[in-house]
Amino acid sequence: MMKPKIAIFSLTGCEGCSLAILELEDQLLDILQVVEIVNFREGMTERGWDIDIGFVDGAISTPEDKREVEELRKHSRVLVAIGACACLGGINTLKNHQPASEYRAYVYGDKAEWFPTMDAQPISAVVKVDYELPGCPMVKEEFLRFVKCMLTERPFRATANAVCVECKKKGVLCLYEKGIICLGPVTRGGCDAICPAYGSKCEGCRGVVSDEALAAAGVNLREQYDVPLDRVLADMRFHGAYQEKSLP
Amino acid sequence: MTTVDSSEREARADLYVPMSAQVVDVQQMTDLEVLLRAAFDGGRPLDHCPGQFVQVSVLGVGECPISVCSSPTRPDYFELCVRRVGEVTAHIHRLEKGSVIGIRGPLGRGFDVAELHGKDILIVAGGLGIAPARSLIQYVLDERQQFGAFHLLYGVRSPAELLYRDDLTLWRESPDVNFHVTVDRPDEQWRGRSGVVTTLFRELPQLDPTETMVAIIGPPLMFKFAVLEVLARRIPQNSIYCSLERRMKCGVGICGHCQVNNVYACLDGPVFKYGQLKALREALE
Amino acid sequence: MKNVTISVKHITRVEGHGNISVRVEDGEITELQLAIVESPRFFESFLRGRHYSEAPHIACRICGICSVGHTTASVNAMEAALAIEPSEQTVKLRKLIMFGEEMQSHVLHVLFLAVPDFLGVGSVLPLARTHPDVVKIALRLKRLSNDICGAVGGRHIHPIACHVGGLTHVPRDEELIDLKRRCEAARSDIAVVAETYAQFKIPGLERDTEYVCLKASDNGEYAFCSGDIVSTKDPKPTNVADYRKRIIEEVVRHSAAKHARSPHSPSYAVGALARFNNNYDQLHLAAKEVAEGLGLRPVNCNPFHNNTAQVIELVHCLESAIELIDELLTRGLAVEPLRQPTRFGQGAGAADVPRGTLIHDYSVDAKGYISEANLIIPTNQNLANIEADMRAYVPKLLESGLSREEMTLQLEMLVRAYDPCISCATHFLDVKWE
Amino acid sequence: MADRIIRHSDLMKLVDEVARKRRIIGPVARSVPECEPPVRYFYEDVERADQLDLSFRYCVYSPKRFLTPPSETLFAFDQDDGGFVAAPQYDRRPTALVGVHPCDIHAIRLYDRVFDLEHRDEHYFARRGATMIIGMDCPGPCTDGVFCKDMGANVAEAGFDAMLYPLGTDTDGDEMRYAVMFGTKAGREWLLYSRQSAAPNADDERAFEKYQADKEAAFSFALRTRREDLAELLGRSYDSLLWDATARRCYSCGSCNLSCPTCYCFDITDETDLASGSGRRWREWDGCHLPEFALVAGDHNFRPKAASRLRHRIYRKAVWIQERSGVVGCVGCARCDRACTAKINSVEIYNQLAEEA
Ligand SMILES: Cc1cc2nc3c(=O)[nH]c(=O)nc-3n(C[C@H](O)[C@H](O)[C@H](O)COP(=O)(O)OP(=O)(O)OC[C@H]3O[C@@H](n4cnc5c(N)ncnc54)[C@H](O)[C@@H]3O)c2cc1C
Ligand code: SF4
Ligand code: SF4
Ligand code: SF4
Repeated sequence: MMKPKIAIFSLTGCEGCSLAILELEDQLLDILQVVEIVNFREGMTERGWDIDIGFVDGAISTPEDKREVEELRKHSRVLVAIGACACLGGINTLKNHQPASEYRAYVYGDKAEWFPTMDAQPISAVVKVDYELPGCPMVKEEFLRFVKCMLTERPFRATANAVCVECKKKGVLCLYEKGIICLGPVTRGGCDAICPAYGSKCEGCRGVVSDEALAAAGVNLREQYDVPLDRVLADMRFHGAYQEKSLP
Repeated sequence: MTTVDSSEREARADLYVPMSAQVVDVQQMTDLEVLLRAAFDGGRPLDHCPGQFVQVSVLGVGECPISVCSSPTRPDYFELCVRRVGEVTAHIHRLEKGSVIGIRGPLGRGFDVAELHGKDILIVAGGLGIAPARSLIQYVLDERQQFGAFHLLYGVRSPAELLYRDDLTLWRESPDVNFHVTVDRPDEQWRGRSGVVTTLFRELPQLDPTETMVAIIGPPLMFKFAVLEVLARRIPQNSIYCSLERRMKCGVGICGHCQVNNVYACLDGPVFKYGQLKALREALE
Repeated sequence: MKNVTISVKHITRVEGHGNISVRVEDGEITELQLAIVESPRFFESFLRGRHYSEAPHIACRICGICSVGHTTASVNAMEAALAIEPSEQTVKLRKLIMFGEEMQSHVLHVLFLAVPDFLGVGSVLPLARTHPDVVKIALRLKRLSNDICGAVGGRHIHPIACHVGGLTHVPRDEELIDLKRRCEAARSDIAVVAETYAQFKIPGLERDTEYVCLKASDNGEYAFCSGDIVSTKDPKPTNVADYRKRIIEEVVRHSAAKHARSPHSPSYAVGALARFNNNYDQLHLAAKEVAEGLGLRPVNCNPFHNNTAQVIELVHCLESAIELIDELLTRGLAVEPLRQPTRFGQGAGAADVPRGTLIHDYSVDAKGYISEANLIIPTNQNLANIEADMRAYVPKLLESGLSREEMTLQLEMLVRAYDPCISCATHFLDVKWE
Repeated sequence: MADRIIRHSDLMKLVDEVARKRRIIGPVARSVPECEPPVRYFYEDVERADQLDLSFRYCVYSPKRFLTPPSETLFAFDQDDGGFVAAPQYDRRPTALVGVHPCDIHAIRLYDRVFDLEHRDEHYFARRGATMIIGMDCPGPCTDGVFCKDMGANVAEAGFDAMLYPLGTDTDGDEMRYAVMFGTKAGREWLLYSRQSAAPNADDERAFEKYQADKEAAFSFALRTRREDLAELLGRSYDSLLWDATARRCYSCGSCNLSCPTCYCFDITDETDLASGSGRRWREWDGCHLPEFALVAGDHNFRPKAASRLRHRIYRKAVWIQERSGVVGCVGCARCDRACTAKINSVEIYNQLAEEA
């Protein structure tokens, strides 16, 4: 079998997802045996453009991002969005809820015009994306599983289950028992419930698991819990998982 | 005598460990369906009953339930007809003559052949339903003297979907079976009958309600219509067999996936009597 | 060579997107820029309106490499704004996670990003073939430092358990014992790193520079998690609350990242070398020994020695982590409730993160929502200084008669020596497809 | 009649003795400052008896993970062109579960049946066979919402090696004393010949009788239907609108399934190494409330709606499992109800159905 040529790119984001690949310390050398990395600015100087699988982290937030991702799409046989920014728009979308003139002026003052920007979007808003590996950061074990699937020509499937499944498998005390509104029940699993496992509520970085779960959240938060809906809505916007103005 | 070390013995005793079998022949029947002929090492027969299934493993990919489509009267091998629909079945399609697959089974409850003996037989098969039906068809033909009249009705959507074309010719010409086939949507070349499978009931002579056993195997909608035809001929509910498909993982009644109300398709079925199914609200939904 | 144009689009092996452009005409530098072309990210804008408790978890998303550093600066600032006194256990755990952070970042920078230059290859990947032992050591050290962060925060990138008011999780004893054992075993790995590093030829570039960092006032520890602002030009400590007296930020056209100057210099440097120069006395003994071995003494003004200082800090962090783990094991750990605000107001806090002094400054309204935010990022503070270094370096390079390619590499190495973290510094993109 | 009487400190010594040969799993207190009381109990591996807290009221999760873990390898395989070799993997580490409440003992008895109904699951029995169970009786309901008495699971007569009954503190000191009943020979051997425990005297017998009587009084029924009548009740309720009405809240998160001590459904997956053909087949907990539990190729879902899944779970727990195995399918521990963040409550469901009927 030919070694697939892999490239890793970053748009608007923290590059934590690319870094997560380097953090597969134990498997990194094995991976390098079976794939060829042809383009990875954060880690290497060489740059190649014949790409089997292009991984992209970061959101679209400037006209340049948009142009770049369109180019990437052209050069990559398979394009994979990695991380919450690329899959959902991520933390960058928080600015979308403020007027552009305001958020620009706040940082760059009267020089704001020097730095073009636009509402942050997931890359699927601009180009066709073949696979998404969400998470903030991307779950490196899922990345590894993805690479294995590609190497063995098996389809990659993301779980359809909510975070609660992995949380229960780990035997974590549910945060609702501490009176915390955790986003686990409405968030797609695959992260091994790492946030609840470390005592913090799920922040929804892997996106909404299903419309049904979302609808149930709407009902429950109104009828079963005495919580300000705005707070929950703000939580759900944290990683761009949910952009609407109100819960269903 | 070969000695078996303990780990091998454990593997044999383990519910989940497949036995290895060799693919001895592969025949691409249509774009979607392949017919595999497989045999265990050393020629051990599968020892199944018509209507039973096996769990087929492609190691590293997974396992899926597939009906045995050949008759136990042909014990040197067993055959599997596999439609490519997903991950495991796609990998089954890549197998070649000589490939090794994993087999668990035979599993489940097939047709009660003892009960069928001496009876007139009507088999109604729709689409891929012909696969599990075929093991019974072959069985009846191989043990022809044990049965009374034998009617076989087979319907598919289009001529391209017809399976077992060699068999079809054989059956059409055989005096042993009253065989009729139809397609929903004929093409230019099609010279046979067209229409849904229930239209073939017109070809049947009068059935003796006390002496006829019926097997209806096919997609749920086809089953519903066919069962009406059969009931209209006063065949008792417990003389009508059908086969259920559900998601299966363990195949041995533990994992819960194939449960239909309070029965397990893998253990109590896949072959059920209509009388039994009727009580299962989820079965015919 | 009288006329040279150098243009590097997207300097590789740095975090984020930066371009170098230099034009020399008739032996005169007519243009010299380090352009930061990342997308502007507007963290300060969208922090406003969010709940105070979210600040560290939002701020850490500024940068994947130094997310622990941002978390630490953010909780420090927020606790200042809300007048929360963290518990002793919290303070200790925050120190531990910062040791992990400094180590992982320095390992990444020295061994993955900078070393390929010294060995004349384009990345760490070919080293996997030619120097497998070095790569294995690098991976092992990185893994260890990540695991230190993981034990405290849940993971290294965007730590989970670190919150305003404390931590929602504490490491188990077995984890700490295991980490300690691995830290001790890592001593020999770091020795190999130091030996390898000692063989490299560090380019000579001395330029009188002001070095700024935090200095611990209280217990005299080498400052990472807290302290006052000091510099080599002005050692009198300034409270972080008054950071504006020492750091003057301004927007420049060619950079989505702001530039900074001090009252004493038009540019200054922060980072490992700055800490080394100001806090040499507080270094762990073992680290001082390594410094001696590598021939580095304060105050050193060669920016390339930032890498050397990182190797020295690596030793310091490892040894300090071992001692701290012992302390934690003796005192025992238990989950504590998060401490709650005692007021809502304004406050600044800092941490000396791998790349230098990082300052967060928040105001929180009466309902607990952030109303103002200002973040001073180490890389921003270094940008003007890198340009100044380049200005000093280019004539030297021209004199030495290097080819354009060699000169380009030298300039890239200079930028890389600062280990700039451009995501942090904030962004804007310029993509040209050759 | 109790078989033995033992004091707490002696019990701890005996547990430490067991710990020399077996891994010990029992209730451990974890501080949770945000909760009232600020502590929750979990079954965990411990090295010494003093890490256990036998005064626990209930453990958040049942000990099922130690008998059938959230994920476990069924077999490892190696393959080449000529075929494959599969090596099943069994965990036979000698283990003792200490402090198991009657409800969880009933749940384990159910597992003992369902993993050996028509086919014997050696992976379960490898662990089970190596596990000693030391029960801890409940003098009263462990927490709000339980309906173990309704399900006949607040008392266990078998399914343990030894069962401890906390009789209360000594007259002379403040040390807990337990009456002990043996369930198996192993339990008997563990205690009978140790000098740490004593044969009960007449006072002890009276104390034990009083304990039983107090316990009987402490538990009350929560369901409006008797367990024996649940089958009939549900038989009439298949088309109730309650399923839809309740399930509109359901997230399909599966927390109810995964925290239930009697749920044992699983999924099976293969995994290969990066480079070689070797790998493993493993199973992991699954749940009938999860959206894809009954999904097959071609995207047909046999239970596409939360309402049908909720109904399935309730029928299974209340009727179907028992029909098949003869052992009660729900032990009334209310873990599902506590786990449900939508506050879907099985007691409420049963009672509402009873009211409808
Ligand atoms: C008793 C029985 C007999 C069958 N006989 C045949 C046959 O003779 N020929 C044939 O082509 N097909 C048959 N099927 C259907 C066949 O099992 C599925 O098409 C097959 O499982 C799809 O697997 P996949 O991995 O290719 O699909 P994917 O969609 O990739 O499915 C992944 C997994 O889901 C499960 N799954 C998905 N669909 C089904 C399904 N319909 N039934 C059970 N599990 C499923 C399996 O565990 C499978 O491994 C039978 C099914 C049953 C239950
Ligand atoms: S803590 Fe969150 S993810 Fe875990 S079970 Fe509770 S709601 Fe679900
Ligand atoms: S725990 Fe509640 S919300 Fe989750 S699947 Fe079960 S019933 Fe539905
Ligand atoms: S169904 Fe609920 S109450 Fe019954 S055993 Fe399971 S978790 Fe306990």
